[in-house]
Amino acid sequence: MISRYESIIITTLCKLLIPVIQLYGLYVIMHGHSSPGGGFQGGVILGASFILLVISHGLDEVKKRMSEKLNTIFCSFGLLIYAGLGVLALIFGGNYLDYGHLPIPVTIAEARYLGILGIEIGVGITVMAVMISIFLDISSVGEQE
Amino acid sequence: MDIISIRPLLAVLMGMIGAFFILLAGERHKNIREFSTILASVAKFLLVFSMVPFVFEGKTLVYDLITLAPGLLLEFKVDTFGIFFGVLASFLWIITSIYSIGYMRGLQEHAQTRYFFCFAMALSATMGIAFAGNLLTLFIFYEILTITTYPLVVHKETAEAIKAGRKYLVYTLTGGVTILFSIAFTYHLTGSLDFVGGGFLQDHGSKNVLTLLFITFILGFGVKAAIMPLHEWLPTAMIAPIPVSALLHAVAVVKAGVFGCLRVILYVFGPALLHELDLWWMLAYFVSFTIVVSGIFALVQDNLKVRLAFSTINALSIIILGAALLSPSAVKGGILHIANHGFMKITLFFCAGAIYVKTHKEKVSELDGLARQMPFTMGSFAIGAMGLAGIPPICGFISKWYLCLGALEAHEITFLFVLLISAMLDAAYFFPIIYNSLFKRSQEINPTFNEAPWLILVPMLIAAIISIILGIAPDAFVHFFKMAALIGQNTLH
Amino acid sequence: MSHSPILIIIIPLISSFFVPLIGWRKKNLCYPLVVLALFISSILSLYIMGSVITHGSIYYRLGGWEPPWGIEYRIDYLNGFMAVIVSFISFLVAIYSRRSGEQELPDRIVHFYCIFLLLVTGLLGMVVTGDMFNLYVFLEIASLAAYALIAIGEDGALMGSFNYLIMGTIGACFYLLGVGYLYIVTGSLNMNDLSQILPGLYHSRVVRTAFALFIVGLALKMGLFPLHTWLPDAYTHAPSAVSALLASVMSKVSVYIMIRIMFTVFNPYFSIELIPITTMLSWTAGIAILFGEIMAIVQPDLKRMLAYSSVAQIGYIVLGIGLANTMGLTGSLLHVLNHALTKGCLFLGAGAITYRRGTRDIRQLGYLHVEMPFTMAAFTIAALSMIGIPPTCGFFSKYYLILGAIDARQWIWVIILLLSSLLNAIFFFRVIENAYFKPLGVIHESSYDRGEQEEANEVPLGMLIPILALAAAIILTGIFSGKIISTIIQFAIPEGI
Amino acid sequence: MIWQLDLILLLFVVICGIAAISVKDLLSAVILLGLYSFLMCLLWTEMGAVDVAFTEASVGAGIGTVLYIAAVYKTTRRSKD
Amino acid sequence: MIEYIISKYNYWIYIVLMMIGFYAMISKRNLMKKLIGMTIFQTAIILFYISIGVKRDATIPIVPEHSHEAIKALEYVNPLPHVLMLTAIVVMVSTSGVALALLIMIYKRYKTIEEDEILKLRQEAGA
Amino acid sequence: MRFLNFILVAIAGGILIYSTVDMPPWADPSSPASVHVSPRYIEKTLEETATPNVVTSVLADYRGYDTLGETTVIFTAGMCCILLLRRVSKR
Repeated sequence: MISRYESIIITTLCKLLIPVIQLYGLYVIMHGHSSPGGGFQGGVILGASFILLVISHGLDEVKKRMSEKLNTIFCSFGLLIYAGLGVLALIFGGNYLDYGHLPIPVTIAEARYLGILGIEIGVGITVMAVMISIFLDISSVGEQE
Repeated sequence: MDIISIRPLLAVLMGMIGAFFILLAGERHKNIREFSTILASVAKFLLVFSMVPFVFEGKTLVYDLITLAPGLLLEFKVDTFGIFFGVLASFLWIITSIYSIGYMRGLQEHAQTRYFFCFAMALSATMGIAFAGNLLTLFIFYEILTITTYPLVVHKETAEAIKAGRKYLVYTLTGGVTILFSIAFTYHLTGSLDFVGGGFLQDHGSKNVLTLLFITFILGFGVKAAIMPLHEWLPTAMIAPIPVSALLHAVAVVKAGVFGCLRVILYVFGPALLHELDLWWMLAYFVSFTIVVSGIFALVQDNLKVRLAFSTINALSIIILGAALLSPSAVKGGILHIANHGFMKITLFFCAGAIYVKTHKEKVSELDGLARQMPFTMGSFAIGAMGLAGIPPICGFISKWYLCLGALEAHEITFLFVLLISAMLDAAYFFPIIYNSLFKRSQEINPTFNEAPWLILVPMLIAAIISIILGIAPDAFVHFFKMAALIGQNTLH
Repeated sequence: MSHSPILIIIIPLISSFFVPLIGWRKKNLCYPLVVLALFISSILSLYIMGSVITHGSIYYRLGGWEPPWGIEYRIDYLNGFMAVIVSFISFLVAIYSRRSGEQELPDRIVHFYCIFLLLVTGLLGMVVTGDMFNLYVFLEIASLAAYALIAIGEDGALMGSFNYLIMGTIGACFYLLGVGYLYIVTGSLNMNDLSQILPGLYHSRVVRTAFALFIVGLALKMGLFPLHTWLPDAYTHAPSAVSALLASVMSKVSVYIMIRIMFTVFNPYFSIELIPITTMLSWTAGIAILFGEIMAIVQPDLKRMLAYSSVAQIGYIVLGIGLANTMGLTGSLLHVLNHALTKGCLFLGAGAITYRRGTRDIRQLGYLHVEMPFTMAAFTIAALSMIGIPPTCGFFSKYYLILGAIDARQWIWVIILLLSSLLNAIFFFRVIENAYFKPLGVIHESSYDRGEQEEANEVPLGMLIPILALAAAIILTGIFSGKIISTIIQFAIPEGI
Repeated sequence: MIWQLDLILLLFVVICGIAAISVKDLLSAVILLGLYSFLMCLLWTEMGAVDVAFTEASVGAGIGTVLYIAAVYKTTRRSKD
Repeated sequence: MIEYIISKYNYWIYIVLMMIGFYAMISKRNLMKKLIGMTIFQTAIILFYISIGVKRDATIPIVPEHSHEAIKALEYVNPLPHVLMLTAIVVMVSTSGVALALLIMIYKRYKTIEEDEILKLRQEAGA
Repeated sequence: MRFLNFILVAIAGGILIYSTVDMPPWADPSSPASVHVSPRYIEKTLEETATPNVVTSVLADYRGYDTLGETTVIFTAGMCCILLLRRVSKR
């Protein structure tokens, strides 16, 4: 790992900053409908918050919060949400990824709106997890665990 | 008239079924393995023989297996020529299998399962060639034959054998590729590949194109028919076990090449077209060269098998010469010579094998005085040799007689001389062997009676006797003579 | 079943998400899941092919949006045919991958399966889609998966994979750029829509440049001759199952895209008449055939030899495209199938040999037919198919290619095709000769005294079955090639040729 | 969308690109690559592609650069060309 | 003339950038440099796509939610290239990720990331 | 070698620049790309998906399948890195 520079300022500042970044990431994911942003950007920001944590506090700190196992589960889970929504649409009579057929008691356009939200969340989770995973693997040359 | 019948397919499959059981029995159950070889060969012969009456009634047995390509079937068609070759090869397989068992057991050869398996597959392929209804089917089995005989050539697995195998493959595969080109080109010109008595290429393509096509065809099939200078592989391939040389390199493989040549001459191009293009005499001169040169080559060979190989080259070219002359008698004689030469040459090879099994001698110069030790063997040898030289009453005389007649019919005295010279050369390289074995003495050979085992002796004698019978009554049993005449009639109208 | 076009993609896709999840708890469950997913996928692809034959092309709108706006799946004879090839070969390779995977990468088998499935998903996605950009996305999925799968091979695989990554990325970028060029002048990404707009723009330089970009990009991806440099290293050092999948399927998918773009997106009039692309393709292909086979002859390494032979075989297929007549294209498409089966069988066989012998040196294969009789039998059949001996399938595609070359009056290709048969024979018989007729190690002059006490030591059944299945398929495809042509390939040839 | 501004930005982008591939120190090259990405990001914002710019800023210039830097730290900073 | 240049310079510069990347990819011996070139190459393509989508006097493609006027496509830049390029950027970073992983593996194995040195090492190992 | 590469790059660049002649002018509102497919996205997004950000609606709905593929690319990359780099220690 990149050798950590022990500095109280950095650790404290990062500890303060990280929740804000994460909140912002969530905001970007949720607010992709009406402003720039969406799953990718939000996911990357969430991932970046963890990367910042690695840089400021080291690998072990991250391991405590986001174990490798959990990370891999997140990788798959986000995509499962995405693909699952499509399959759900398939089951309820639409074509694949046709959110208009999701069983939600709203108009078709609004159902699509919600469908988009659903998949943005899925994308966000996957992107976050994968970004963390790639960074951890590259920065530790896989010598963890 | 066509009859749809599954018999040709069964005849082809019989060898493969036999091969399958051979593989199943393997080295552990030798007797079952050899029993299945013989069973398959007998069954195949009976199947083929059962088709003979239909052919004489003027019918053709047809079986379309599957469509290989739009308008191109994997098609079996049993016509006179096909049945002629089929009967010959399948009958000789029976006696060769008996002989093989004796030979292989006598020498305690290795990898016998592979040997019998490949043998059965090769015979299957030969049947496929005989009964092929079109060029593509013929080619498919022709290539299978190439591949299945390769392990037989390499059977000894020595460096020399491997080298011979390579040479064999290089020659035959190159030939195969040339044939493939010719077939594709024929298809391009005519859109059909079905054999038609008298040819189907007329009025397709220009004169030059057809000439080129003919040349590539003859070069392609000529490899297996061992026309000089494409013969090089045949003497080398004599490294194979004797039964292989006997059946495959005297009958099945080389005759497949000759069969292909004749199919091309008589059923693809046809006499009329060859006359029109003036190709027949070119071919005739070409093979005449082979006839004379191979005879001279044979004179100087000391290895008995190689001498026999050159004699084979000689005989094959004589057959093609017969077809190339395109006169009724010549064609009849040439085709008859396929059968006659088959029986005589197999006798000779069996003799060579018997000598090898008993004395481990392969050189001509070492056979002095052998007739006292192995009278039956040398007697059969004499029959075969005299037959090839064209001495009556052995069958070689009949075919050569008709060939000479054919040369006269075609008003080509040159080829008459070629035939006569070749007969003399035949005599010249065979008779010293007989003479020496009878009258010379040698330290190495014990002049007491000590014949080869009966499994070897019996097939040899059968082949020799048949050679004589066919000489006295050419129309005995399966009416080879009548068939040859019929083929002539069907194609030379 | 109206959703079957999408199901063949998402079943392996979703399974690949489940693989790492399951892998944490039960490693043993991954393998059945992979095999099951690919099995369902291949059955569905057969079903799709059947319904294409009976009802004609299938259209599927993803998300329910109509084509130029949404993404559309469009399955016709060509697609369906490719989908069947891809899914079935992947299925067989997946069965095979278990043992070889356990030997070659014991601790990473879970992720191996996951990426394997993603690779197949990517390939299937490329095949069935009717949208240019969607194709790019799946191309990248397949490529990324392929880079990683190659890299986990033996020593030397890393550089092979890296070079492939660089070259593959250039190829993919060229493709993407080509899509952009078409988009700037047409405003559409849908293949069908493009094919209707483009004829009016054939004289635009942008369209021509786009075409050139597509061809170069795809040639890079498939490893066509001057751009093949990544291929031998990648195929040689990758795990056997992966080389089999890459050589038999992935390069074919690139070929498929090339056909699709040349003759569907652009019409044959453009590809044949307006620009000299077919001539250029056939020349490169001709050189590729000779080059690949001559290089293959001198290789001592079995897999490297097969890799160079792949370069040559790609040449065959492209030559058929370059001939641009019915016969040539028939041969080309038939060869796509045949080479997929044959090369799959050969690479799997090579893998099996390596599995038992631990070496791939051709000179050290002596007496292999006693040790592994079934594998060697299958290998021999596949080798004969490569050489083009009937009745194996390789013969028939070669026959059609020759017919195509004669029809086009291109004698030089006829000669090259015939010559290549012989060159193939040289290097395949070298293997056969060593395996069947030579003892272990050096050749002894007298080998009569060699006993046959050596016991058969065949590879496990899980590896053997796919090899034998492929060998059987080689012969069956050969015998029934007429049927295949008259029911599928005949209709898969684009109109206007 | 002012074409003069556009042109200047493009010029900087090209300079950054050339610099990134020509400096010998890999860390500098990677930082220059990050700069290149940010300039691109500006360009795209200016062209109205806010979403893409946002993504490039976070993915390309952010995570991408971080990954490159991590890789440089894990391998070597030295480069022959 | 100036009109023409203004109407095309964007494309030219993207081509220049792309060629810089392309050149680095095919002729640099340092593997990291190749990857940097790859990123430049891909980014240039993205620039090209974004340029396709630009419309004169148009704004970002976010439409007003509660406006009563009909939305005119001419007033908003073309969103389709943006969508495509979002995908392309992600693909780019994914490719970089895999490539960097490979690079690190290569460094672990050969202790260098210069292509010619690796080739030499491999030849020595092979010989 | 480098010189050859440079020539290659120059040729490729030359061809690409040459082909820009036929491209529609930059920022032309009436270029095919701006009039053929894309207007519908802008005009119908609110009506059909209730999403004001057109990029999001196209990304996640009209061409949602691309995005699935794209997310899969990321997933693939993640898995590739794990496969390549991570050594799972045997427990």
